[in-house]
Amino acid sequence: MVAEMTYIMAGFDMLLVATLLWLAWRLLSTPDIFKAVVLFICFGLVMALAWVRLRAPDVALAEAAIGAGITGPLFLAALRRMERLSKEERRLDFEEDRDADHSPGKV
Amino acid sequence: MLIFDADAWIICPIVFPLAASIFFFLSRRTGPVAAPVAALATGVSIIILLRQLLLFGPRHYYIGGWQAPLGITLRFDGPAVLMLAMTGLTGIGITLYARGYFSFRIAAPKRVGRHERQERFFWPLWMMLWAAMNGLFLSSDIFNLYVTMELVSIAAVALAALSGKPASQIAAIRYLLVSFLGSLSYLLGVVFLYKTYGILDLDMLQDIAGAAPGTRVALALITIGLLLKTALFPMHFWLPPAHANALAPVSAILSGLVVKGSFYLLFRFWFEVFSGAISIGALNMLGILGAGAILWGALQAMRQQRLKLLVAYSTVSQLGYLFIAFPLASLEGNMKVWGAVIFMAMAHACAKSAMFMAAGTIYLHIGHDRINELVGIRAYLPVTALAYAIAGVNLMGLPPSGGFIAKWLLLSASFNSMQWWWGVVVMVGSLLASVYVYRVVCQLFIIPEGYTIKKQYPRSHLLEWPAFTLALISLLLGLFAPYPLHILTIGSSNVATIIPGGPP
Amino acid sequence: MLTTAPAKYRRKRIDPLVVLVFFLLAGVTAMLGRTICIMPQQMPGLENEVARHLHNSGVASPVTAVLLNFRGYDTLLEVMVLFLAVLGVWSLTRATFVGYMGDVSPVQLAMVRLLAPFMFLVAAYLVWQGSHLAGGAFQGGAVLGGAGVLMLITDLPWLPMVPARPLRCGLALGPVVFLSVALGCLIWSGGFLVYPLQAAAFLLVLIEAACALSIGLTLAALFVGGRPYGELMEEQPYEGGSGQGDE
Amino acid sequence: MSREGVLLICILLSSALPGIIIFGLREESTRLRTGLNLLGASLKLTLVVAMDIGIAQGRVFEVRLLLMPGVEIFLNGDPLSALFATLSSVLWFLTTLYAVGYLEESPNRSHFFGYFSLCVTVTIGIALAGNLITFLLFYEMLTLTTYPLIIHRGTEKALLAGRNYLVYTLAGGGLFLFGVVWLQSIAGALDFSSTGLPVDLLGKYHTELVLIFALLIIGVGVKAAIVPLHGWLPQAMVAPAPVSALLHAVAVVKAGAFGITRIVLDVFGIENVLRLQLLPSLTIAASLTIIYGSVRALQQDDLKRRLAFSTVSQISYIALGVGLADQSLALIGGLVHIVHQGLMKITLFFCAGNLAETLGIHRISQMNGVARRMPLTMAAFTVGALGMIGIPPTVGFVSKWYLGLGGLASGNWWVLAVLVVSTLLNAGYFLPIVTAAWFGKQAGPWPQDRKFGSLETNWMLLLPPLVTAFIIMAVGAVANARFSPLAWVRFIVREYGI
Amino acid sequence: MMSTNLLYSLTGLVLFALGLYALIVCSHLLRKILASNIMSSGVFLMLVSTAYRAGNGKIDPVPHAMVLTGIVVSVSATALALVLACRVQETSNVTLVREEYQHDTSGA
Repeated sequence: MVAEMTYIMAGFDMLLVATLLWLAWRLLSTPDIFKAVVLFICFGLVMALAWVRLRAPDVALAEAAIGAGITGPLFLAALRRMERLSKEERRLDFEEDRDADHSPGKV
Repeated sequence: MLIFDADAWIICPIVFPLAASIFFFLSRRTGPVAAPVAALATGVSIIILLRQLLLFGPRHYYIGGWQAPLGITLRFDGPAVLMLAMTGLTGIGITLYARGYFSFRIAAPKRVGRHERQERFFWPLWMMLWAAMNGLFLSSDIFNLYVTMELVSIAAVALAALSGKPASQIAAIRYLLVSFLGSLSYLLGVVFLYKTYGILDLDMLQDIAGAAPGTRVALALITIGLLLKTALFPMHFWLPPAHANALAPVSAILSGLVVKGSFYLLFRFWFEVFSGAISIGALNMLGILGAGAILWGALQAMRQQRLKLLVAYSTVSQLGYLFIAFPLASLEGNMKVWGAVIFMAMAHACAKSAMFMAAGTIYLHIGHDRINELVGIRAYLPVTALAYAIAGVNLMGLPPSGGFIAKWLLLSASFNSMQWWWGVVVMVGSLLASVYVYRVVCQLFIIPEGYTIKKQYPRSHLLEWPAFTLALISLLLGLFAPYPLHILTIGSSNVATIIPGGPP
Repeated sequence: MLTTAPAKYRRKRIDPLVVLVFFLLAGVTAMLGRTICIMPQQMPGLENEVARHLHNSGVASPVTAVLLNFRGYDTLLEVMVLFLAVLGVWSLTRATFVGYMGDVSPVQLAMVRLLAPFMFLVAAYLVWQGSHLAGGAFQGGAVLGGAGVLMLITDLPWLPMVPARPLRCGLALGPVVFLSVALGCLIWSGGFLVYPLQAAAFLLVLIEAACALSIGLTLAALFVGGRPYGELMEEQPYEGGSGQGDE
Repeated sequence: MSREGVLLICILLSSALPGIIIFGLREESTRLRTGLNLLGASLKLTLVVAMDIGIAQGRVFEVRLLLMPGVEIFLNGDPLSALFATLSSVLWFLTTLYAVGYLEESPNRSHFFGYFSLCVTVTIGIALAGNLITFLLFYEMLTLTTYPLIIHRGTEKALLAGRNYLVYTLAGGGLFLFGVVWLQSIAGALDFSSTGLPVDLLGKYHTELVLIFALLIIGVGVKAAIVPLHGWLPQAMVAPAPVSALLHAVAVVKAGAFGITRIVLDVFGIENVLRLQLLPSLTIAASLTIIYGSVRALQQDDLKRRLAFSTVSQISYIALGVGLADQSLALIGGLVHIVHQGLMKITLFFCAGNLAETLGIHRISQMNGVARRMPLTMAAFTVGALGMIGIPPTVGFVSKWYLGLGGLASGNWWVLAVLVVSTLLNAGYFLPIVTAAWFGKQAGPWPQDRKFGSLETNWMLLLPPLVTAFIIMAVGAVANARFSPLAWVRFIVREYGI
Repeated sequence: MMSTNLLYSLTGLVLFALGLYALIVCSHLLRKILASNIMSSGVFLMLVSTAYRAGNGKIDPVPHAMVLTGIVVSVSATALALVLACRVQETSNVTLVREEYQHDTSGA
């Protein structure tokens, strides 16, 4: 019985770990940033599951609340903002004093 | 039942600026008036700590009353107090300068709202950063160090982006990502340590840490993380744009103080906590990177066309000296090398912040910082020009500056440990430094025939004198070397046994 | 919508540098993995220490005890980190997101009206429960923050009119309470963050409640992503990113 | 601290404090500035003379200050330092007077006189240094304080000269520092002493010591302008005349030569240097420099440039004397030349400055008949020139005489040859100037002609060269008197027991 | 058989490495920020797995507290980074920090 439990747990562990890794891989490699953010929220939720599995309910609660409830929306908001800006192209004119800046990309 | 423990002074350098930060956030308009008071209070508390150290020796302070493995311990000993003194001195100078800086800019008719906003956010951010720096130097708990480091870097990033220039924001986000990466690498190292020993306290780790596989890996991860934050060549790429594009007081903070924090930790980790786990090869590796930093930073500084970038690259170069100390410390007595490192850090903090302040003052007055067009500054900013020159003397390592003492100690350590090649690097570095210092000083001090001052601003003492005072301190530091070196020996565990000076 | 990098940034051909990075990382990871494998698993940590002192901490939940009492200093600094994040974000930009995310359907509105109070309740419960079970200031704060986000995206009409000063006070409430309690302890029992035993439970709940409120506000403020309009209204309209030039 | 120690500190402060105060003065407060300057100069002169008397009476002047653990700042008044200190303070007094007259209406005088005072402070510091570290400290500071003086005019040329000066001296200073640290790591912190290094080190660290000697000599050789390290000196001529006078006679070049003396005599010790066989190379370098400098001087038309190359040549007489240090006569000749060269060269530069300031004459070809317009100046110039050549009643003769005797005594005939050739060359580049000035015919109007009442030029410009010219004659005439430089040098050399 | 601690530790490590790889290779700022979040998740996973005890053993609460702190810290940093990224795009129109940036980071 105990052994069976262990096997079931081990299988669950494996599944969880595989899901985590797959999600991470997908969200980092998908060309669509929006999709990546959605996957990130999923990743957070699965992570919360992992915390529960590791008997860390406090962390699980925090992860679920912060990871899915705050970080995700943060990313989405940022994405929206960037999108809107890129549509409007350059909203403001920065040509003045342009040369006064140090070249941004330069090491 | 008021029981005020004398030991509790140790938290004051952390709590004072912390409280000041919150206060400045809540009541916006008090910043300019109250900031010098807060800075002064912090400085006084540091002086009291110093006195306590001299009277009673090193101390531990258990926060919450919980002893080491469970709670968080603060500890103050010679090196920590000297670093605190560094933040105190530089911090007061920067605070005063920042007052002058912002009031000067607000007085200018252009974009008043923006300058006011910058000032109002500057004060709480800077105070928070100061508190975190002090916490960093005092903490003796590896996880607590992570939190303080994050505080430092988030505050530093916010400050770096404060100027609102696009370039500064690009630099800031790069800085944020790099320092976040550094923190994570450090945290991973902490995880390895916790996995191996189940302990977070530095002193306890020092007692039990051996050459276990986990220790080495942890040390490597921690080192990489801290090196990223310290901007050792070739991980320095983020530093020059971030430091050069920030507001002048911010540049002074970043270059003078922030990079020292992570370096201090690195040195402490290597030579106090994990002295059993380090290998000669790794030490030499760091030394080589340091040598690379000295030369590369100096060469880049020589090529720059803009004053602030030049000064920023010189920071890269000067940080290299600190790493030359690593291979030397292994064979030579640690005392000398600790002395060199602390001296270098203190002198550089004063000199570099003075330099950035001077550069900022010049920028404010003439509206640009193109080196080739700086002719004649001495005519109407004599104190600033002199401050820059004196700070330059420090970077060149000429006597009687603190930089000279540091270089002397490094050189003599390199000879005594039969590794004279590091000495050669130090010498070449100072010569290169004199080239890039000279480039600017020469421009500042020429007053060509028929030179007229284009635009006369009202004299601002707060813009000129803090920089000058800091530069002077860095210069005179060399004459009072025995005192810091004496303080250094108090309670730094590896140091006490080594007899100072003399031939081997 | 902005989905991805423009074509020229997409990695069509394989950059040798990327390959190098990949192999380097793979090597390092393998090495670290090997170290983990040969390291002793299940080393005893600090659980016994915590258990031994738990009854003196004022709470029943070990995690909360560690967070707020044993390593309370960490948590104090962490609250400061959050505070600092708001400071940083506010210093960067003004709020551009005023909540409007397209048309708000009546269903959504109704749902928010229903959900928000419920979330407040959950948050309060989490904070309360923190002293003996899982939960605490962060979890409660996070739920509060979530409620805040929800309200923000439904564009409740009164939100932009939240006055700045009370908002600032709310944000600073957690840090202020925590810090004053810590300093009060210094005066009361002679040590920084040394809670007097009889008052520990009360003080911890006080700190948790204040922090939860602040954290909720902080997270919502972070979501807004800029200082509210009430902040420093005297600025000129185009300051948003305007000008370099002077410094 | 003993009373003697306080005296040493006061000697340093007597010029440092006026210097610092002068920095803060406003441009217009000329009187106060001049007063401060002269007060400091005369105070310093008095104090130095007091120290000389004390040393002659056998009192010990010492101050020690801990710089780092194991490293001390050590000020020590021994006869050799008294020689240099006295020279510097006497000449500083005169140069200050001269500079006040010279810069009467030029801008940035506070700046100038501030650095001027600091420069002399540092020079005295070099003189009083009691160990290598102290010497190094002041030696580097000398670079820093003289640089602003060189670029004082702020012209393109001055900047170039300043840059070259910095390149040479900082590189030299770097090598010197390197050598000092190396020596300290081998021998520990040693005070200057007539015995030099402990003998047992020689066997153990032979190669190292030779290398260190080379490093140190190159380090000071830069300032002493030994060929091929002399490049900066002729360029530094663009500086105002008092600065040139200071550089050539009192501070920089002299500090280099003094450094060579110290290193050979007091750091290594004559015995050790002989054992390591280091002297021949020094002698050869000095001889080459003497000849080279004279030949180059012959080619110059610019008066100050000619004087500069003459300095290159003359300063190596000191090195030559030290190079023959096993012969007391040669050593005497070399050491006494520290004083004599200073007196002669400062006279010449004062005169050159007078010509430039009053008549705008910069070139030798413009000097025909100038003695009729400025007889006193040219008289002083003639005395200095004759001294340089080594005509008997002047001090130059004394130096050359002793050097020659020493060369003969050591059996190095070629030294005599060098001296003869050099003397001929000296005559070759000075006599034409003198004859042209006195007997030549004025070709046209002077480039400019400033009138100063009944005198040929400003009295503050005229007095110093006359005084130094008088000293040249007087000291040469009474070379054997009790307190002449020569007697003092004999007193020094006796200490080394050669 | 692999113990649970080990499994999750290794997973954390792989997550860290994945995040690091993406942080270095990807050029879009948002992606970089996502990657750093994945990295911190990896570290936290390792830390919590250290605290895990199989069976009924006492759980070590200290790593949990540390992770909670860490999560908050990383949220703060993420929020700041996101706002900064938006600002960077607003002011310079550089969503994708230029390509030399890749070079830079890979030097680390």
